[in-house]
Amino acid sequence: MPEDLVTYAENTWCPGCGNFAIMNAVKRAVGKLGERGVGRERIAITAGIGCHAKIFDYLNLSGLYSLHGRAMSCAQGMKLANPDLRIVSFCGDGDAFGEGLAHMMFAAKRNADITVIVHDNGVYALTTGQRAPTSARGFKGPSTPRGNTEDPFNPLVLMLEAGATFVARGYVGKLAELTELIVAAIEHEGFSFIDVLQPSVTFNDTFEEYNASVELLTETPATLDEALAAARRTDRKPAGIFYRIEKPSNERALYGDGNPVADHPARDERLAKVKAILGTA
Amino acid sequence: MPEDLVTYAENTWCPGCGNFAIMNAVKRAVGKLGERGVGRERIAITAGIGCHAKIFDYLNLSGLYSLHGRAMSCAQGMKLANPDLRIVSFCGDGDAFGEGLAHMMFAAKRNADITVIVHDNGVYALTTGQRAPTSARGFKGPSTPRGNTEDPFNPLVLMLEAGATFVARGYVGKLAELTELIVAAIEHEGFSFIDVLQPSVTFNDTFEEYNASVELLTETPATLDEALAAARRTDRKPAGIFYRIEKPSNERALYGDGNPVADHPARDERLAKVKAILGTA
Amino acid sequence: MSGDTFTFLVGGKAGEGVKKAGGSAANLFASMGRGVFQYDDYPSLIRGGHNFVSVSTATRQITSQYARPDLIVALDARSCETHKGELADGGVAILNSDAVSNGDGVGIPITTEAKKYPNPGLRVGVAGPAALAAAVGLSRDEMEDLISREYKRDLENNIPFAASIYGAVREAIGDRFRLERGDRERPILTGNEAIALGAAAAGLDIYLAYPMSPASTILHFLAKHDRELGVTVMHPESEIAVANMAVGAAVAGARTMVGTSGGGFALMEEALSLAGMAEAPVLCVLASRPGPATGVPTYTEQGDLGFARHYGHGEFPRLVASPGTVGEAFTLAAELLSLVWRFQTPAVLLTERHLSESAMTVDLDVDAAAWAEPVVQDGGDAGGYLRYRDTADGVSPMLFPPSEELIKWTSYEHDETGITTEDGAAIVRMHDKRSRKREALLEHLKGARTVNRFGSGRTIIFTYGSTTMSVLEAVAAGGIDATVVQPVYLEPFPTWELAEYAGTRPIVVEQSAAGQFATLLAEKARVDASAVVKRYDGRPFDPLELAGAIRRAIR
Amino acid sequence: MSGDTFTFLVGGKAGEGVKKAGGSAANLFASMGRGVFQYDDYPSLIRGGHNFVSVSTATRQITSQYARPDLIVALDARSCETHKGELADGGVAILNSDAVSNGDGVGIPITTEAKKYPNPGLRVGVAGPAALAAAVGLSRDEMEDLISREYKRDLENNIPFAASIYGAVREAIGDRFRLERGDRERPILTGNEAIALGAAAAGLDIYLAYPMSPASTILHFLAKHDRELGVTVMHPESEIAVANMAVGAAVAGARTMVGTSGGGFALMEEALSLAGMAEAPVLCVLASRPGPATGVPTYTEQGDLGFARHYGHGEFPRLVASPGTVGEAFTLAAELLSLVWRFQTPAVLLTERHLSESAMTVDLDVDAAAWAEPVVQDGGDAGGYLRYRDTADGVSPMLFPPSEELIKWTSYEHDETGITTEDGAAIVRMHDKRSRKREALLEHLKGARTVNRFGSGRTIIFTYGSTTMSVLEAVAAGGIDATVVQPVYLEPFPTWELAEYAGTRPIVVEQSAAGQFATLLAEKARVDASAVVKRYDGRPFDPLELAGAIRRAIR
Ligand SMILES: Cc1ncc(C[n+]2csc(CCOP(=O)(O)OP(=O)(O)O)c2C)c(N)n1
Ligand SMILES: Cc1ncc(C[n+]2csc(CCOP(=O)(O)OP(=O)(O)O)c2C)c(N)n1
Ligand code: SF4
Ligand code: SF4
Ligand SMILES: [Mg+2]
Ligand SMILES: [Mg+2]
Repeated sequence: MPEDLVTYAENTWCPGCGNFAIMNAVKRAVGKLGERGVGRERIAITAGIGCHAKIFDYLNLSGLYSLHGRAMSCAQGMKLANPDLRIVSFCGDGDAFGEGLAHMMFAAKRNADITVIVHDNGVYALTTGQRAPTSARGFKGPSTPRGNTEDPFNPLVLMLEAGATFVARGYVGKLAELTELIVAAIEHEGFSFIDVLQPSVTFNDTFEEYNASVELLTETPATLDEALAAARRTDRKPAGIFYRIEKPSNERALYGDGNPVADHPARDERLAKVKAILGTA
Repeated sequence: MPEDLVTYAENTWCPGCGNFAIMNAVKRAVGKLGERGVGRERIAITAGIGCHAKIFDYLNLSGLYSLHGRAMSCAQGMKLANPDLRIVSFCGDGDAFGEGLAHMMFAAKRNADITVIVHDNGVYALTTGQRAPTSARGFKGPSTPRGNTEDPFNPLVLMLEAGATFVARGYVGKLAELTELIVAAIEHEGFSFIDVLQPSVTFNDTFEEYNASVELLTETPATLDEALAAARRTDRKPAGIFYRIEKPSNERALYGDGNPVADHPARDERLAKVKAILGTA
Repeated sequence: MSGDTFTFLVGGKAGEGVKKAGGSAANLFASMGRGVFQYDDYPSLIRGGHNFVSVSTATRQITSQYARPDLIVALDARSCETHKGELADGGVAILNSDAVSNGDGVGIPITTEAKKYPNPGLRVGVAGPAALAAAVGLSRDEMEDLISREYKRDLENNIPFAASIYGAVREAIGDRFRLERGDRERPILTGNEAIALGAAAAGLDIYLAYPMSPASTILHFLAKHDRELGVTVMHPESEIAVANMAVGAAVAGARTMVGTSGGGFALMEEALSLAGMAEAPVLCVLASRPGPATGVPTYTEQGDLGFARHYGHGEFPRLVASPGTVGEAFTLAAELLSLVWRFQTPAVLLTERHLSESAMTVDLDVDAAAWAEPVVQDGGDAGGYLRYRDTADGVSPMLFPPSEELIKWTSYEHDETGITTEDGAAIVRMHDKRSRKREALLEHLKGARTVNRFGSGRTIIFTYGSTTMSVLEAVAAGGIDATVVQPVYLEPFPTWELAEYAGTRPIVVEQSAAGQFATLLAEKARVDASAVVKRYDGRPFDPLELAGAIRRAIR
Repeated sequence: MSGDTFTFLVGGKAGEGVKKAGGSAANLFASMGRGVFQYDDYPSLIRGGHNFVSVSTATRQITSQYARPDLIVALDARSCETHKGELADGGVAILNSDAVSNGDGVGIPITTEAKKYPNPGLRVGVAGPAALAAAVGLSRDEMEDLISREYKRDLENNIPFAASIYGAVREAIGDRFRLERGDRERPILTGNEAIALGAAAAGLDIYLAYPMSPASTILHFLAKHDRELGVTVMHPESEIAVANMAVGAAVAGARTMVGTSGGGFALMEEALSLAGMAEAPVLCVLASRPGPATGVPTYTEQGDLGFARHYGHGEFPRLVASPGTVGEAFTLAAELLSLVWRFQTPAVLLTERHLSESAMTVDLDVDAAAWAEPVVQDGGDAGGYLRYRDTADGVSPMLFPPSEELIKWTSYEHDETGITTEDGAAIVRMHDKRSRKREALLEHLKGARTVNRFGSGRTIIFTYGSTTMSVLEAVAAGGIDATVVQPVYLEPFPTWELAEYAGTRPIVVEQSAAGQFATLLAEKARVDASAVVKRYDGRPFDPLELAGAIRRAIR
């Protein structure tokens, strides 16, 4: 586990928070990717805003600390600019399925080649515990003191239906498996999504529940229907890779093997092209 | 068909446009609802921006001509203010599944008691034919002259998965059935969604294709899974009601039989409550 | 303790009950009939870090925290480290000796004491009010009363714990800071609570918001009191949803307010423009924090002035006002809700974190609050209802469904009915109607109180928003012979009230790096500052430091 | 035909090829070496309604359409009705006699002729250039050449159809409007094409946009020429996605531009503030249309000036400039892209529908276009890379991944590395760094051309943006002895260039109901207008009417 993956930023997560495990898994995953030839200098990250997003400051990786709900849009822009980068976006459940839902759905639809790791704690933690899109009906938070009146979204189902080509669920209580999921997601070409069950010990402590209900998938479901069925299970919480298919990524579909940043033209070259269009060449 | 449902606004849809049939169906549906005790004065409408949205000017019904992608948000606000109104929102596929996707998903999730009629022509028509979220891969428009590189969303599937309690598909070539769908949708308490197949004769003329492939559902699928299966069919385009269940609407969940506008307090009453909280009563 | 002003500071980790301890102290002072100002300082995190609450009190109304406390209770090492140098002359620091070994002050083993009971981590905060009670001379019974009022749960553990701290402090410093009683017990409110209650007093029906510091506590407060007040509260999926739902709610007849901070306000711009075109009455609270972008979420700044004054694309009557004190926040929220209903255009109540989240004792005249009433169709109009009837003052009567009439609200340019038009003359007509409405609003404001003046001293000091509280306290504490001028309305800018100052060279005080308020004054009122005293480190001014800066500027 | 200025107007239903006919006329004039200005007028609909194109030409550069055409070709009854009163003295109207029975003009059965061929509905437009060719004295061969160049498909039907119209017109009016040749054939570009090519000339890598009139044609043009130019073009799900993707693309090293109109710009505000904080170079084109809200999508107005100048919450260096002509649109787009890369802050190219969608002949010095270059880390920095290195001019060198260095861009307030801070001193430090960057940008602009002056006449006329074209033509056509002053940069506002006008009482011309530009001049430059000539019916000024208004204002 490369210790140099940590910056000098003071860690302010609550003791026992599930986010620590996600950070550990990411550090290990980066280490493994390094062994496989993807150096940390080729990995760039983005983050939304929330407790989860503090991982941006803690990780010694380059990137952009974005806005609430926009991390995955910024990530797509980075990838579009330089497809040689591996982009990992850290989002909260509020980021990904509230403020930024449309960006997630479209990233999946167009198969943007980014990895989105959702720290799914079922709550808006940093803003002191309001209900999130993944909060259960009845959840009490300061904006819903009598209880949430909405049913939660199922993130896996939404991403599967939107067209994601890699869909997984991880759990902070299963660090080794989570590490492998992250490695696989980053290695996947196309839109990769990992919903990480991340208890917020302060606002939504689901450790016990998840320890009892999370169960590793023995194999990746063979079809979209099977993946959906697994994602819908409520008796148990399957974890692992639910779905993985090959499909051209958005960037390849747009410019094949091109690379806007690497292919940036020399000035003369570009001016010649402009003149050609003007008919004044 | 009540002729007084038409305003003096000049109709500027292209001759042959599928929007005419939607307007006819709405007029008939309003007539039928009137017979069943829901007068036109109790119906309020919103519209997005696009060719579809011009229906707002043409229909002699009160409401709000909203912004691109926000008609369903404005509609939810209207309903929240006065739950005695029946709110019908006219959206384009660009409105509903592009700019306004998140609002649609959340309206379904929280079961807001509004009816959304999507004029699904698979194109951004009013802005001269760019690809829409429902455009096929390969679709050529001015923003994708070499062809759309994204696969389309399936609106029915998204709405089913988001939690819509009434999901239907209509076709402008089946006017009587479309009329019935609209009546049923408005009568349904909770979020009602009708995806209307609406060929744009100018930018995406799908009349022939739909005439060949649209097929009326003989009955409403019994389960969500069956509804999804029907929605996914690509060989034929089933039309009719795919799904309909009972569930408390967002407004009822929030305030039961209350009505913010009707219950608006007298000043004295309100001031007494403020003083009570201040402890200065 | 300068004069009868006394400042208490309690610091510790987030999650240790620091905020609660500060609030208890504030309540104690208020119950003595004293004026209170409570400032909470906390970083954007949930557990750990460093939180402190500073509560200043006097027998008069007091409008700022003071940076140099008379009594400090430091629950952890960091608090001790951070605040040890801040003590006022004659002040005392009570340090948790379990956390600090060699602090300069009275060491009490607070953690050791707390560990005698269950959940010691949650209990340490109780040491704050217990120590304070001892230091200000409450009897043991009075102290127990205080703890019972403030900490309703788990009293069988809290009381003995508090008693041990009380005893230790009394032993160490006696009742060193005996405080006089004030004239009358007043409610303590934060700015956000005042805004919520002010809007409620004006007839608010619906409050919509997406959580964002420092506006969130309006949402929390109204959600908590929704049934009690009869206000419907909802937290939708985003600020865009909030703002557009609000327009929908307003056109259906509900008095509607929304609230957010800079980033969320940015997302509401399009809907505010919709409200401008549709002539829909929507009030938006913009509670600022340091920007740009995510900035510094839990601190204060006045960096959004220009942005706030220019909300929404296109031309329509804009209305922006900012309260100078918590009491004014109440009045102004009611007034603005009433104005948006009178003039059917969106308005912004601009405030900053320092007002939103600071608490003070207030004298509220609830009965004087404005009441929001629509201008309604009187039925006498010939030819049916026209949503955009072209009236003399540009204000068209309202009507809400259900109605037999056709009521068309729209985002497109339109005719009087509300049907889309692209005709040149029709476009001009509606522009002119909206312009006349702006004129009517301006005329109304000319007859209203749009600028506050405090004092009548020689030195003229301009300020606005929450900084007003700092300036007033600085002037009082520093004995500065000044007139403080505070424009409450910022758009339209009340130049008519400021004409007398054109050509003067006042001192301007604001919490902005760019000096936006000074620029506004210069541009709109041709009042050029002789000096601009700025602070933009996220912290509110300290009145004594500010008084010094003002004095230096006068020289 | 006043002087050698000639105006051709073709009108008909949307879908009849009116736009194409107008474009063909413009190309014809340009091929004669003449100056051309083409104005397209169309409502927001796809088929039907009333469209017209007005093309004015002269042997000099011409910068406006004229309202009174010399030759009208009316393809339908509505065109005939609408334009019949507009003819210039000596002008001729050619009317489709199949659509109008008793029009005042030369009746030709255009529809009947078209029906001799397949798809008559699409063909009628060809009558426009055919009639024009006859009227301006082209030989039949030249006419056929023109049609072959302009309508490449279906020539076997278009040529005989055109010939019949040509013959009929020649018979009726001869070559009444023989036109002189000009000096040199120039390219014709719309403002949007000029912006697209200007940005491309500066090194644009990525263009992102969501369709919105009148900005859409930048998207369409670049999408059409993407491979040719080597620019990646993408149309994402919303303007919010566009703007945030743009920030992402920029921080990964791509020269990136986005484009939209008022409503979409409103949605981009938060991301622009992000770019301000992150110091990410993003250029945004704001092509205005009449507002507020959806407004009047296909017409023109300058109602977004205040909104555009105050984009994004919080304080950061803002940069807004607006081109006065199509040629300047090219230069300015390149210049702004270069400036955002030099100063690492978002900028806005503000324009209006009148420039975006009008076309004119241009003299472009492509080789003089600015080139966007990042300020890059020179490697000589000790202590590793710091994204927000606190430099003297506030500009920190850039570096892009992949890199061994740690490159942290952020929306939070931060230290030099880019790690979040809530420390007061650190907040001040970054505010000061951004303030120095604003100063550096200001210094740069002081050395650059920020204000255009045309002429040196007695009357001073201030204008900006696309209205510059109208004013220049009005002054030329009206023979007004004037100096036209056009601030190109609007934020920072180039007061240093305008000091000489303080206290003068110029005439201000703008397309706004509120007179925002006049207010800006008064507030920033203390230039108070003696008269503000406004037009806000969605239509651009006619130069002759405007000249009249200016003359009345002078008196
Ligand atoms: C536009 C905008 N709206 C609101 C906020 C305030 N805000 C910050 S984080 C957050 C949500 C946090 O929830 P989540 O994404 O689930 O992250 P968590 O803290 O639970 O990790 C919100 C609403 C913001 N920063 N920006
Ligand atoms: C914020 C915003 N962005 C873009 C536009 C421009 N616009 C108007 S309608 C439209 C899309 C039309 O597509 P759709 O919703 O499918 O309606 P249709 O015209 O096909 O009926 C767009 C992008 C706008 N009005 N507002
Ligand atoms: S509040 Fe919850 S999510 Fe945030 S750091 Fe604490 S435990 Fe983790
Ligand atoms: S462009 Fe298409 S959708 Fe629009 S009116 Fe014409 S046919 Fe209908
Ligand atoms: Mg969360
Ligand atoms: Mg469409």
